[in-house]
Amino acid sequence: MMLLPCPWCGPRHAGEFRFHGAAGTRPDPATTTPEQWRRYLYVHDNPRGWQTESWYHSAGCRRFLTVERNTLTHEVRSARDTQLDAAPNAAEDAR
Amino acid sequence: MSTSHGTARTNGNGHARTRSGLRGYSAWSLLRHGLSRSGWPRAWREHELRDRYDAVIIGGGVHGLATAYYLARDHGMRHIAVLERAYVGSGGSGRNTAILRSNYLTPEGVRFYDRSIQLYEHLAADLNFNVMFSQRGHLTLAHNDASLRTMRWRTEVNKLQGVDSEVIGPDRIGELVPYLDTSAETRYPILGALYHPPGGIVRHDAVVWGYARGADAHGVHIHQQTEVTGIDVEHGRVRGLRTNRGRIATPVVLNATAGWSSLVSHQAGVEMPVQTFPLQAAVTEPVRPFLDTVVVSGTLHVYVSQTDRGELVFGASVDPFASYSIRGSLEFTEGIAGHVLELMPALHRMRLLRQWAGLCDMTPDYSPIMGPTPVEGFYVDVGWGTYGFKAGPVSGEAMAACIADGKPPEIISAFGLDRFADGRLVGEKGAAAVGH
Amino acid sequence: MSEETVPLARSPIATDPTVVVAGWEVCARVSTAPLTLSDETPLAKVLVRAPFGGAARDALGVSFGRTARVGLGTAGEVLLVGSAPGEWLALGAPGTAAAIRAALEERLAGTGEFVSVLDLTHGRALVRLHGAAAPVVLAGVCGIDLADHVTPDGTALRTSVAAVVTDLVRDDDGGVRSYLLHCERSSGQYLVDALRDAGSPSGLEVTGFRGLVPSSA
Amino acid sequence: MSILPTSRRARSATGAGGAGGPAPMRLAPREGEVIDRKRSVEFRWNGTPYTGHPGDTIVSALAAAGERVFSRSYKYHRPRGVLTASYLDPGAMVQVGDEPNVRAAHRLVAAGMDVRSQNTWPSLRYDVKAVNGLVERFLATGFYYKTFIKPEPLWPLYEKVLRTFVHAGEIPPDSAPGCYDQRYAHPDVVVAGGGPAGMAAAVAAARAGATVMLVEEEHQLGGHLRFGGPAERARLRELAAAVAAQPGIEVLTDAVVEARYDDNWIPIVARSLPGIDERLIKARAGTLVVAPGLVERPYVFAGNDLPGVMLSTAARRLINLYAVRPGHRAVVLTANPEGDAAVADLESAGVEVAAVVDARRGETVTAAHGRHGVRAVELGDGRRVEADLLVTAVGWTAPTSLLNQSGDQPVYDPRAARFRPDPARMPDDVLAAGGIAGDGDLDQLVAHADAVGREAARRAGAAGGAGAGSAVAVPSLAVDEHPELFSAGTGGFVDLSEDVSAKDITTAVAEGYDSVELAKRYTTATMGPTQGKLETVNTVAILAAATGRSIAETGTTTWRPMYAPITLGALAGRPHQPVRYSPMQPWHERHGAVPLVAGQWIRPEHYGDPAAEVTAVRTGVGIIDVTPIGKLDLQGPDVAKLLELLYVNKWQKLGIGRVRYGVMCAEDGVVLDDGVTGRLGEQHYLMSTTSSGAATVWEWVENWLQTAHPDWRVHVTPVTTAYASINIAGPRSRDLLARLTTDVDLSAEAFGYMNVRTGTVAGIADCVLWRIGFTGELSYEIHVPASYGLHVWQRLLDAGADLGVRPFGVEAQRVLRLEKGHAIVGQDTDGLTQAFSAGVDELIKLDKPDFLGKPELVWQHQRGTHPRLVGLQPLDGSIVPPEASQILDRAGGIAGRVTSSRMSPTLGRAIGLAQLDPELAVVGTHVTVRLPDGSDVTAEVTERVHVDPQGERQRV
Ligand SMILES: Cc1cc2nc3c(=O)[nH]c(=O)nc-3n(C[C@H](O)[C@H](O)[C@H](O)COP(=O)(O)OP(=O)(O)OC[C@H]3O[C@@H](n4cnc5c(N)ncnc54)[C@H](O)[C@@H]3O)c2cc1C
Ligand SMILES: NC(=O)c1ccc[n+]([C@@H]2O[C@H](COP(=O)([O-])OP(=O)(O)OC[C@H]3O[C@@H](n4cnc5c(N)ncnc54)[C@H](O)[C@@H]3O)[C@@H](O)[C@H]2O)c1
Ligand SMILES: Cc1cc2nc3c(=O)[nH]c(=O)nc-3n(C[C@H](O)[C@H](O)[C@H](O)COP(=O)(O)O)c2cc1C
Ligand SMILES: [Zn+2]
Repeated sequence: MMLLPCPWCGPRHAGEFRFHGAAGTRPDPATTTPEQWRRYLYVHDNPRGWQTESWYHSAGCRRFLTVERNTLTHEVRSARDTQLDAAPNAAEDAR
Repeated sequence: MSTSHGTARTNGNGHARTRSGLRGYSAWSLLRHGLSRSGWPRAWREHELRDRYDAVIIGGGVHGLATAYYLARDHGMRHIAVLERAYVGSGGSGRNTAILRSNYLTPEGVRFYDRSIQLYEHLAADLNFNVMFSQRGHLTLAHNDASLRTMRWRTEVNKLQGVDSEVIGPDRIGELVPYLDTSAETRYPILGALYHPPGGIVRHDAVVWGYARGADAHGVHIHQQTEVTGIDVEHGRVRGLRTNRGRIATPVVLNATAGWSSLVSHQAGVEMPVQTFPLQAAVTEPVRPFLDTVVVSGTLHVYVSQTDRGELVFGASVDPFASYSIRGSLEFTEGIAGHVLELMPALHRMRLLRQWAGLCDMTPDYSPIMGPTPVEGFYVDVGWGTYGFKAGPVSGEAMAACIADGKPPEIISAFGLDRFADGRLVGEKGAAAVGH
Repeated sequence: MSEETVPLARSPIATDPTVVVAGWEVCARVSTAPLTLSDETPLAKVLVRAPFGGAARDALGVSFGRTARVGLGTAGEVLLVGSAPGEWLALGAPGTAAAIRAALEERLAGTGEFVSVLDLTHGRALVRLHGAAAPVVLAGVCGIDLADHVTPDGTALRTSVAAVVTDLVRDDDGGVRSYLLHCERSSGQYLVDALRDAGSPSGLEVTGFRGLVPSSA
Repeated sequence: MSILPTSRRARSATGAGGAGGPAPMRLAPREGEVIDRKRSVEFRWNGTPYTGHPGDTIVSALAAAGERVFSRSYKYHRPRGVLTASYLDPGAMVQVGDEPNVRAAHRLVAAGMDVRSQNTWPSLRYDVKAVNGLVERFLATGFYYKTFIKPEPLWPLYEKVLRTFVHAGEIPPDSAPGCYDQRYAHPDVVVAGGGPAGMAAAVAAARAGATVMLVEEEHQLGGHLRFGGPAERARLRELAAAVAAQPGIEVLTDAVVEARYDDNWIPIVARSLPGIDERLIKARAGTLVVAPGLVERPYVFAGNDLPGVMLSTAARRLINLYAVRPGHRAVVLTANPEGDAAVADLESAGVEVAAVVDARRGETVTAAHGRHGVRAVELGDGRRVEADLLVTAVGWTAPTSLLNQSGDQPVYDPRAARFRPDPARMPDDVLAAGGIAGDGDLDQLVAHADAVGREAARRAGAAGGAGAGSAVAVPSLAVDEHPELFSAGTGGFVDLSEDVSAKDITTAVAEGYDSVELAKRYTTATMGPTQGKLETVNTVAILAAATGRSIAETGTTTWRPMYAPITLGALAGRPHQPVRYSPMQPWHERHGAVPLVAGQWIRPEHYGDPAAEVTAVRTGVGIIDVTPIGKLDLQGPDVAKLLELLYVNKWQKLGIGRVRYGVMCAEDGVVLDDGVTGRLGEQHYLMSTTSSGAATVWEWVENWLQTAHPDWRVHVTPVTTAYASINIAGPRSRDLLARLTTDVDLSAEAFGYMNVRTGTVAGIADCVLWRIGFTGELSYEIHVPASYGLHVWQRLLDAGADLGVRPFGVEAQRVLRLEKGHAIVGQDTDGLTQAFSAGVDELIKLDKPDFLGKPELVWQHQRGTHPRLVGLQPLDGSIVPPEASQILDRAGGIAGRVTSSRMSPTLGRAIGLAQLDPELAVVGTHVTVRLPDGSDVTAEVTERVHVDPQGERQRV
């Protein structure tokens, strides 16, 4: 299995992670229509090539990572801590 | 059902008989060719790619070819092309572990797959091509009470649909498969199993070739090395498509491309709840036949059968992440070996010869997506995941009817694309989620 | 059934024969083999959670992936492990968990950050694999590169060891390779069995509780 | 004909088989031989004793004794002998004791080995199934597909007969267990192949500071140098000395680089190790150097599979490594210097070389004749030469497998007459060296390999290897001209493992199976144990000729792992299947608990009499070990917000000291998990989950916190096994607990139902006590610091002896909760059950602004068509319908199913829960339940709670 470059733990065997798929956006539950909601539930990009997706380093730092990965070659272009992206001032020592 | 071929007939249970149109492998021809060892006709011919067809089927797997066969044979459609980017059977149809069964969980599923098994039972005669369907029986082992409960559930639903299934205990299991460790002291003790006698294995390539040959005999053009690169849609209607070998005008397009199907639907602007995951398989060197039954363990994620050549064919569950790679992984072979030895410890000196992978189009409810789409003239027969080979015949029959009549026949009415937006999932995953 | 009057704390790892040390039933065996495995579960284990890299980290003086020995006043010296981003594990002498917890809470109070401190002494199993051949044993169960230039002394990391999620801490002792392995308590016996299995070709022997090696040693 | 080369003769000369007597084909000691003549080894071949020397392979020892047939072929049961004298040899698969398919030309003889030929009956020499040869034309390609079609009912019988033809060894059901090991490794450089190129590359890489693994499939390093002449042997000594002297190289012989996976993840199987059968090394290498040399290619002509037809490398191996004379009178077909060298070696071994057929001069061989072995060879010029040996040296195949697995696509080079790697398509972390990369003399190959080794070290960024330095200039290797010699056009076999003939390939093409992939599958060429290493190029060449395409256009099939077949034992290694135990496990074991495997946990199912355990709880007091219940410690100011999001019910107002039951749904409204959560302090909560859901819920919570609400301040820590959890249940539970608790007021007023306290139990401080009940009785779930779990458990049993306390297991608990109508997630619900079908309608608060899965539940509620979870009681209370029994509607369709079902010891009748269509889900309705034996039973729909519907027993 490929190596995933965890921004915290360094390159680790992909078996240490759990794949959570392409991240979708949650519609506002107050106003959503069934069509919108079920798109969110069931329809995800399925590209043959680069995809931005979510991985959980369950056997390591236990952080959710946002990973750009090529679904054909398994090359990884970037891997970032999802939360640090969302809240940039949470910490400065993410390597 | 419109029938322009004078020879097309269907017997009482809907099973189609051999057509005189199909060049036969009769005893006479066999003798003649056997002695001369030459002069077998081509199983299917090569044709020029026309710029117009009445229907174009994308994907030369069992689904695409079977649909073409029944469309031409039973519905008299004339100008049909099957476009295949590589060689026929290069997708899942050429790389699956060839297990056939109908012991599903939902009534819709059981009925559907049972029809397919019936068609398989007569497929060799129908196609005049021995697909070697070996109905050796199929065992799904239960290692905990939750999966035993699911086995009972499936059994009861099966029986109500007239499908032969029963739950058996460790003693019977041991008799059927003496190599299984049925003692209680193992890490994953075998508590029971769902035994399904009609299940078995088939020579998968032969099914593909038999349908290709049959379709050809009914005038279908099979174009290998022909990749669809775009689909032309105007005013919500299919007009034609583009390929690496030129454009084709057509009012009807069927997407039967399994692992690639969301890419193809995307070309027509149709979104589908499909994710592509690799599924791996492996084969050992041959040993003398000792395993007469297909053995599956959901808890241990492994299935095993022995072919008539003596190899063991292994499969597991899909890879843990989405991918279009069919390179395979070491973890798969390690896992398979560990789990097989857990079940059958005596096999530790058998050698794994080769591993491979194929792409699976997974849907949220582990049921297929079949029928029309919002784009008029654009049909799909996808979402076959890890289980679609067994559905080839019934899908071909049903999709042919769907295309000919413009609406899905009853047997696939539960599997429409619209069920997701409507929240009407067909819970084959219900079994998966409970039984792991 | 035994009438126990003094409550005994027990590690998840079965041992025989046993002695009682600081209220814990521990292994009485003493091995002088060059490669040993000892049950260190009695050590106090206190978990700190705080933002990744702010004032709390500065107050603790240990960043993710590293260890340090830190004096905590009356709680004594602890081995402080940067076990994950925003997570630290303090290991101290048996029976000192409450004191460690108090000392850490006090030390972190000034940071103004959202901090929590939790005593996990009874929630985790802890063993030490000690001896020059320790990396050979670990190479049988764990995919991490244990070469000096990759994981030098003082490295902390979390990974899968024999399929159990484990904190692996390199904590050499007098220049001899030594690793602490820390996992969920209920998997402790299994982890030890897997290590013993992997270590038997290298002559691994079980020895009794060693306790923390102080920084002066 | 002057020479009759049969084993009969050789053996009759020595009288008693091979044992003891002089070995008729063994040569005088030779320089470079790998056998130890001072010692001998006895083994059996088909029951007869034979003698060899340490260092001999099974084949070399048998060949020395004059044997030349080692197996019968796959379909036609033709006799087969030595072809390659290496691991690949398709004719040398034998059974050794329990072990099938042993490579007899690679496996060393060992004392006492019981070696047998495979699937031959009654004997190797007179195999009855060889009659197949007569009907060969009918077993040709495609045969099976065209026959046995009708009559349909006969196919299963045909199939049975076909299966008896399987050509292979056997696995006895009681096969003795093996000993397998695995280890991880992180070498900077892995070198696949220990020939001159591999050795030179390894030394250069290690000199540059890299840690190197040098892996060689044969039993010694050296590659082709081992069976070369004096110059090669001298070079071998030199290179071997350099390897030995160079620190940083781990040499593995009788070891195979099996594959290359993503990011240089490389499995290496190592054999011949002390104490274990095999070890799988899983290496994550910086750089992989592929140096497997070249494989000699067989020539296709009529009779090319007869024993006595062998490759030049095979003849040279037999002569130079094992001092075995491969025959008496030879014809040599040569197209290259290696073939010429074979002529010299044969002569030096006393073989009469009757003819040298030089392909470079346009000469050729058209056929070999004989029945059990070669007797005569037919040459292109029509001459017929009597000989028992035909040695061919027509050229090479590059074993590009590892490179192709790295992304390379081999390109056919007509000048070299072989497919060659395309360096442009190789990833940075893979390099090729030696014969696979090109030709050249030994000096050039070594110089090239030296540069490759240095570059490999650099790319691996090895310590002293100046990882940052500039790229090493790797000289390019010349490619010599090799003749495109594949087939004489007279027939013969293309794939000896699979018995695929040249004719089969052309038949496949004629029938339309004309691409390389279809021809492979139709004929099975390249699908046998050698996986195309010997046969691919010949197959492709014949295919190309038949289709009129070029070899380059035709291409090859896909090379896949494994490089050499690998045992399941080595792949499995030591099983790593974690198990988890509660602190009370030793007690359970001592007290006869029947184990229940529940995921990783091993739990007591019962202690002998589950019904009595139920009664004990209803009438007195029982205790159950519920440690596996998931527990999450939640701290922070925003915990309530989190709970509000996770659960379908409301949490903002939960006071300190209170617990509440909650249900969680996924975003599709399907029930995910359930459990109680208690508030221990202002910002401190303890959440419980189902045992099987603990890990999922933790990840679920982390996901929402980290990706959707990073601003919420909540710390989540799993504490499942920080506590030993014990449920004390029954009317006397308060009495029992009171005896061990000093600092908690247990009175109903002070500590009511659905409350939580912390306190001391049996002298243990910091216990968490919640008053809740899954059993419907007055009960306390106590969570004790786990190290004291056993202590508290024992104290409870001691202290409650006079109260009749008794332990109960999971089965009694299942019954108790069923009597109370509590659903179990995953049993009474399934993967599509939304919350309104789980019997928790009152809990679901659709007026909350948001919670996970809410929109789906709003819609589920609006539709109202969902199944309901109901109670069920068969009218005949003695019939317990098995769980999963189906409930039928009036038309005989499926209207639901029994999800839980037991005999209630409390009520003395059968009770159950069921998922049921809404029309029937009305209390008092009678429904039909179909039992597994096909009979029907009528049951009444009831409330879910069967015992104590008012809940009076637990509110005391
Ligand atoms: C390892 C493995 C084991 C399996 N085991 C079983 C089993 O035991 N039993 C079972 O029932 N099922 C099994 N399956 C699933 C089964 O193989 C598939 O569901 C089934 O073969 C799908 O058939 P298909 O005809 O729809 O698709 P495929 O056979 O995949 O055919 C699709 C074709 O479309 C072609 N294509 C794709 N894109 C284009 C394009 N743009 N233009 C032209 N052509 C295109 C592809 O080349 C391919 O040949 C298994 C699958 C795998 C991978
Ligand atoms: N191969 C021959 O028999 C032979 C004979 C004479 C000359 N030559 C010439 O010598 C040159 C070859 O030198 P070289 O060093 O490249 O090759 P080599 O054939 O001398 O050595 C390659 C070695 O790699 C081993 N090997 C192959 N795949 C392996 C794997 N996956 N794992 C472990 N070991 C593996 C083989 O057993 C072999 O010993 C070529 O130019 C060739 O023409 C070769
Ligand atoms: C049921 C089944 C049995 C197979 N048996 C063999 C076999 O005996 N030998 C072999 O080399 N490959 C065998 N294969 C694998 C094929 O060679 C091939 O790897 C697979 O069809 C995928 O194609 P690819 O490797 O060209 O991508 C088998 C495949 C299937 C589906
Ligand atoms: Zn990480």
